[in-house]
Amino acid sequence: MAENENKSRRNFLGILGALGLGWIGALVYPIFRYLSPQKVPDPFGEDGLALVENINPADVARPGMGKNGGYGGRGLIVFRNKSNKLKAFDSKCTHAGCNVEFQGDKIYCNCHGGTYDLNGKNIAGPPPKPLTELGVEEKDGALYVFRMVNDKAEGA
Amino acid sequence: MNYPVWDVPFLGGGLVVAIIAIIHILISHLAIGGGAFLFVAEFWAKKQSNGNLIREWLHRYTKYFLIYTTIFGAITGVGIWFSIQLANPEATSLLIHQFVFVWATEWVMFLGELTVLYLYFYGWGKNSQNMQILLAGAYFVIAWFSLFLINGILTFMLTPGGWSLTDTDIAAGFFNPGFLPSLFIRTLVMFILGGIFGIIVATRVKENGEFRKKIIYFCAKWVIPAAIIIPFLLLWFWTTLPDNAVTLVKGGTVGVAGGKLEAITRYFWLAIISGGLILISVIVAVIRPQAISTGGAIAIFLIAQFGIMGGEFFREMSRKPFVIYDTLYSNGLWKKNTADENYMKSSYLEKARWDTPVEPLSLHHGETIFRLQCVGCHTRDGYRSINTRTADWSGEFGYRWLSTMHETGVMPPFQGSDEDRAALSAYLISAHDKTTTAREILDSARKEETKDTLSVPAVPAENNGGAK
Amino acid sequence: MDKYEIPPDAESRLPSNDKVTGRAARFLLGRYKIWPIISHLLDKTVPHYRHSYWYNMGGILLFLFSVQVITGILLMIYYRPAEPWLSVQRIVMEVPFGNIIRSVHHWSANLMVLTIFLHMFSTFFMKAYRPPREFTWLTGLGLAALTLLFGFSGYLLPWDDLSFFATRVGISEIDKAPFIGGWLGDLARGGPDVTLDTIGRFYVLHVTVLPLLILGLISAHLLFIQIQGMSETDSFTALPPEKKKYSKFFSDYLFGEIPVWLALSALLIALAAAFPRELMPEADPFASAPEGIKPEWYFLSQFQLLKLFPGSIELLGLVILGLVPLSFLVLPFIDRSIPADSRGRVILKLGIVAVLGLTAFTIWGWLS
Amino acid sequence: MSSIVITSLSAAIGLDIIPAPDPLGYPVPAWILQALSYFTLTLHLLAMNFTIGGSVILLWSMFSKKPDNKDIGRFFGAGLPLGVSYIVTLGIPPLLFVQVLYGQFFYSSSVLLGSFWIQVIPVLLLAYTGYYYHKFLRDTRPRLQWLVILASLILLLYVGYIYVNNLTLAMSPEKWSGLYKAYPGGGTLHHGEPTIHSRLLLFLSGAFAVAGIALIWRGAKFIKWGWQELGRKSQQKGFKIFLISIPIWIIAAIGVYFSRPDEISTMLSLDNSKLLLGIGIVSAVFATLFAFLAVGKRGLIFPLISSLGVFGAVLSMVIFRDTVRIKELGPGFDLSAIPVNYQWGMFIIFVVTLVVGLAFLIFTFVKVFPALAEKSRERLNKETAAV
Repeated sequence: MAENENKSRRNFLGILGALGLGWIGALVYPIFRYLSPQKVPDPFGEDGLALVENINPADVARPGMGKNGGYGGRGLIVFRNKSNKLKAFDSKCTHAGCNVEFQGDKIYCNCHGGTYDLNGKNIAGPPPKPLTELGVEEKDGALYVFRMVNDKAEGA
Repeated sequence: MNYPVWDVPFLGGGLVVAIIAIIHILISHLAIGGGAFLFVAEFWAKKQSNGNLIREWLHRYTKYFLIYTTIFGAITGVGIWFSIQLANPEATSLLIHQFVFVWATEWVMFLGELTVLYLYFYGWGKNSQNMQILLAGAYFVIAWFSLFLINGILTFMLTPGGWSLTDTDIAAGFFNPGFLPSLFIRTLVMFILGGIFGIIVATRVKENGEFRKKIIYFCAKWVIPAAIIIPFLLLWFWTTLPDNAVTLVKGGTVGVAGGKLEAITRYFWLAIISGGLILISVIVAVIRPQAISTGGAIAIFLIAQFGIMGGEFFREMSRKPFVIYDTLYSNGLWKKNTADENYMKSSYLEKARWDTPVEPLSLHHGETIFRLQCVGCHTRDGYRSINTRTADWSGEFGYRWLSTMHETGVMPPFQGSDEDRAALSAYLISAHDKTTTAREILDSARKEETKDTLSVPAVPAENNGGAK
Repeated sequence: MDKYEIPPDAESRLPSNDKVTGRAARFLLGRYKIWPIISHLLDKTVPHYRHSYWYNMGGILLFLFSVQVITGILLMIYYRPAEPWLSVQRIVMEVPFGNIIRSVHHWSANLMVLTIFLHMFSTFFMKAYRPPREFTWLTGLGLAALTLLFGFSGYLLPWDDLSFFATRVGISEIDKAPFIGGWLGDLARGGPDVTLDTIGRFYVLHVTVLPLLILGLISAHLLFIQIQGMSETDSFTALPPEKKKYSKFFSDYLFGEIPVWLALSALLIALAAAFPRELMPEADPFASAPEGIKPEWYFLSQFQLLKLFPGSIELLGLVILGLVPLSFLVLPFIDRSIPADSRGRVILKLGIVAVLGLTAFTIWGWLS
Repeated sequence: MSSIVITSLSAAIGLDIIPAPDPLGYPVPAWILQALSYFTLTLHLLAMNFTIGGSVILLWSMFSKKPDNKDIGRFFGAGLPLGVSYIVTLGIPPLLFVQVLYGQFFYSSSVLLGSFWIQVIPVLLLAYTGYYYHKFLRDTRPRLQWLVILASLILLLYVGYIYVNNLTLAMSPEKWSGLYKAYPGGGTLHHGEPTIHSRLLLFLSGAFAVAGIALIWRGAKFIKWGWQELGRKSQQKGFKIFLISIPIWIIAAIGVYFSRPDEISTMLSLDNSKLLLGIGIVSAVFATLFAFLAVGKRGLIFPLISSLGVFGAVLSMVIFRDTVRIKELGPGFDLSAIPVNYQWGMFIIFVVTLVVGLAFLIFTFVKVFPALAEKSRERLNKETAAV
């Protein structure tokens, strides 16, 4: 009899303990919120453009010239291809996230030898996906990139 | 401005009210919950084999209970009333005139409560058991109705519902949206307090392991279920809150000194967490009844005090920026007047009755405005200190901010002419900048306005903090 | 399993073998021969009488310290010694709940200092420092000193004008120490004046050096106490054995303390909610010091005392200030007799004087 | 600029700082509110008189050696905490109705004396605690009990003093702007009001009468139990104490008269003042007469009539006060000028609750009283045995 009571009481206490933990969740929640990262701001301003840092038009003046730079806190490469067209890619390698390098005829990742052609398509090595291409334009002496529409990798 | 201003240095009138109120609310809820507790305990004692032991403990309970509630409960109750008439005569007058007979009825309850409690306590040992049970029950019912009545008025201030100045329907005001949830929550809080008080008294009974265990289990049954249900009722109460309050609790605005975490949010968490702590400490008491000392039991009672502090501050602050929601602003401005542009823009001191003559744009001018519109909530250097809030202000920023402060959702609209605004701004920053005069502020601001036709730019809430 | 024997007297006290806990206990005790320690702890009792409440102080301190550790770690996540004020402002203004976590850290620190004083003086008046507990007392003093250092070093970190000037004033007192004073001061500041370099030093001190030291001292302190058990006042020792009541340390006493700790955490949140620690404008070395600049309350008494010795005799003030901790250090070697003899009673009176003086000077400093 | 002109103007006239009456107006015709406040205020004053008079007698008994004085002291010592709690409870409704009737005056003066007005709360707490301290620790901690009671008594008188200050200031708007300029923090009392002390005395004059009658009731109870001697003694003492209040009342009246002769003349000039005065004096005489007749009799009828007499006397005083107040506030103030938004429903609920509540209380009291009586009887038996 008494034992029975005891047992039921223990179960009761178990349930209560669980609920107590629920209550204590209230105590943990602020810490969770405190630790959880704030939203990363969208690199593109409301005009859809992001300023390219560390690369000025002179660096990519002639075909075959290219350079690593940054935009809105991320890395990118800008280069001028044979057909004298400016191209820009987010330099984050789709394999392990190293920054890729423009090597004139190809784009190469030094970490694991991932290789892309000049349209960002992954042609050799481990990379699973092509690079994220960005639109690029020159405006009053500076380079700006913008999101490519009809780009699968957009937002990655 | 209809009435003179009670200017309490450092504390501020509002905090005086709050301090008295949180003490009173704890005791008054205990006073009711204790009644239910006594009623049930009397029955319980009747059933138990060692009923006399229990009844002896109950007698002790009643003695402490009676002294504590009749002294502190009654007088702090009057104290709230005294302090609100000093801190905000205008609102008090409105409440009194609207609800005078509700209060009168509540008073009948007081009278009954008191008398029945005395009959219960002084009749101890001579009264028949059934008479004691009857008295305890009557005490609880009467006391609970006093809660029922005051609850209507309290919730009215936050959610007046169908009531308005033009249609002062007392029923609509009394049975307002917040009425029921708050009534239920308070009832459960009462039970919790009654139980905790029981635990305190239990730790005073002479060393008798089994008996104390028995009592503490009994008391725990008053606390634990209630503590578990309350969060759900809170969700219900939440739905009745004004949107503005909800935004505030979720951290929608940036206070100048408080950070994204508005005071209201902090108090909300205080209430929630205290609830959890009470639950846990009582579970501990159940697991190890013999371990709980009187000090420990009182500690649990203190947690309850903090929880109530959180809950009541949260309720009070949900009213910001009103004293009576959608009717009377905390700076004595009636909402019905805000529509009238030139009433708002006209010189404030012309409308005020109580101020002394001032020289326009003098520091005294600013101080007068401060006394009339700010000291209701703020002090210069104490609680809700203006000096810290304006520590990084420039005169012009103050001048612009005052005109848009109501956009923060916590401040009422400023009423008064540009001169008043400039004077106040100059006074606000005078703690750290004694050189800038209201005149300069006004002139440069006027220049600004003529320069860009956009007139005074509305400062977006996010910038209040750092802006210079 | 069987080849790992466990002591017979353990057999009787362990949970039965069909329970998981029982099996686990046997598994461990069979391998690690720590049963003597455990049984010692299990048998530990705490005297239960009028003054027992004072025994809670230690537990409270441990609780507050752990709060400091947790909130401190959380604050370090966003604090940047390179741009101290901006990062703290971010914590206060942008990071969700950063404000309340900072305030809790602040209030818990203050309560900790307060409790240290209570703990120390209760120990003093219960004469718990007497042999054989000299080293418990000494480690305790060390802990008190470290706590004050924590307070002093942490105060500068927000780098707002209050903390900046308070620290300047504080260290300038070190400069006045004879001979090595100037050198010490520069060492503390990392230069002739308080700069971001000082932040570097204080930061490392606050989050690395002091924590390591205090952890060591705490463990020593606790170890001593666990070995020797709670000291008893003369009045209690004098009681006839049947009058003496004890409660088991494990786990009645501990359980009894839990509500107190929970109440403390409620108090901390309440303080943080009602009086959040304000962040003053960023420190500006060129601006004039703000009004009402004062050291933290627990340094007020010392500063007030130093004010009494202006200019040339200031050294004297420092000497007197130095004598106080010194006398505490030598205390257990002077007052040794149990029950207290005449000397012990004199020291008791001196202690009362000391407490009154401390409070008086603090209040005086606070008002002036 | 205009702001100066206007404000200085308002300061100059001084009277248009009287706040506008509350827009909601009265919930029921003014006379109902007045009647309620008269009735409850009278009860409040009686409770106050009991407590004050009781405390004085208790103090005196502490220093007297006679055992039956000690016994009287016990009686009051046990009763005073209840006295205070009923002072507080019965004090609520008059204050409530005064705020409805004269809110704009009352709130203004309260704020003007704010820092004193709020003191009422802590002071009451202390006084109350003191009385309970005496009640429950009288025997276990006999030392310095007299000091506790004396302190509580003084504190209660202080509360009364603050009240008189506030209520008189509420009636003199002409002084407001001056005081407000001088003490913007509300740190002033109603200075320059000559009648305050005599008024206070006037309100207290009933103290000994009520305390005395309480003893007479008690005596009647004893006689009912067949303790002739004890009962007679208690009643004689009660009557003696009762008589003390008469000279006090006279002194107070004279005091008021000489401090404000003009006011007295206005009082007497009021139409129904003669009537009120008459009623007051007649009931006072009745009270005294029947208090005298009650001595030595077991019947409850004499003490009852005597009590009603005191009630009538105080009531007429209260009504008198209020009529004068209205007179003095006029012509600026007129009850009939204030709009009435009827709340009959709520009013009826109140009346019903009041009736039912009182009925229930009387019922339970009658039921429980024998038990209480039995208890005190046993206690007294023990003590008389001890003596």
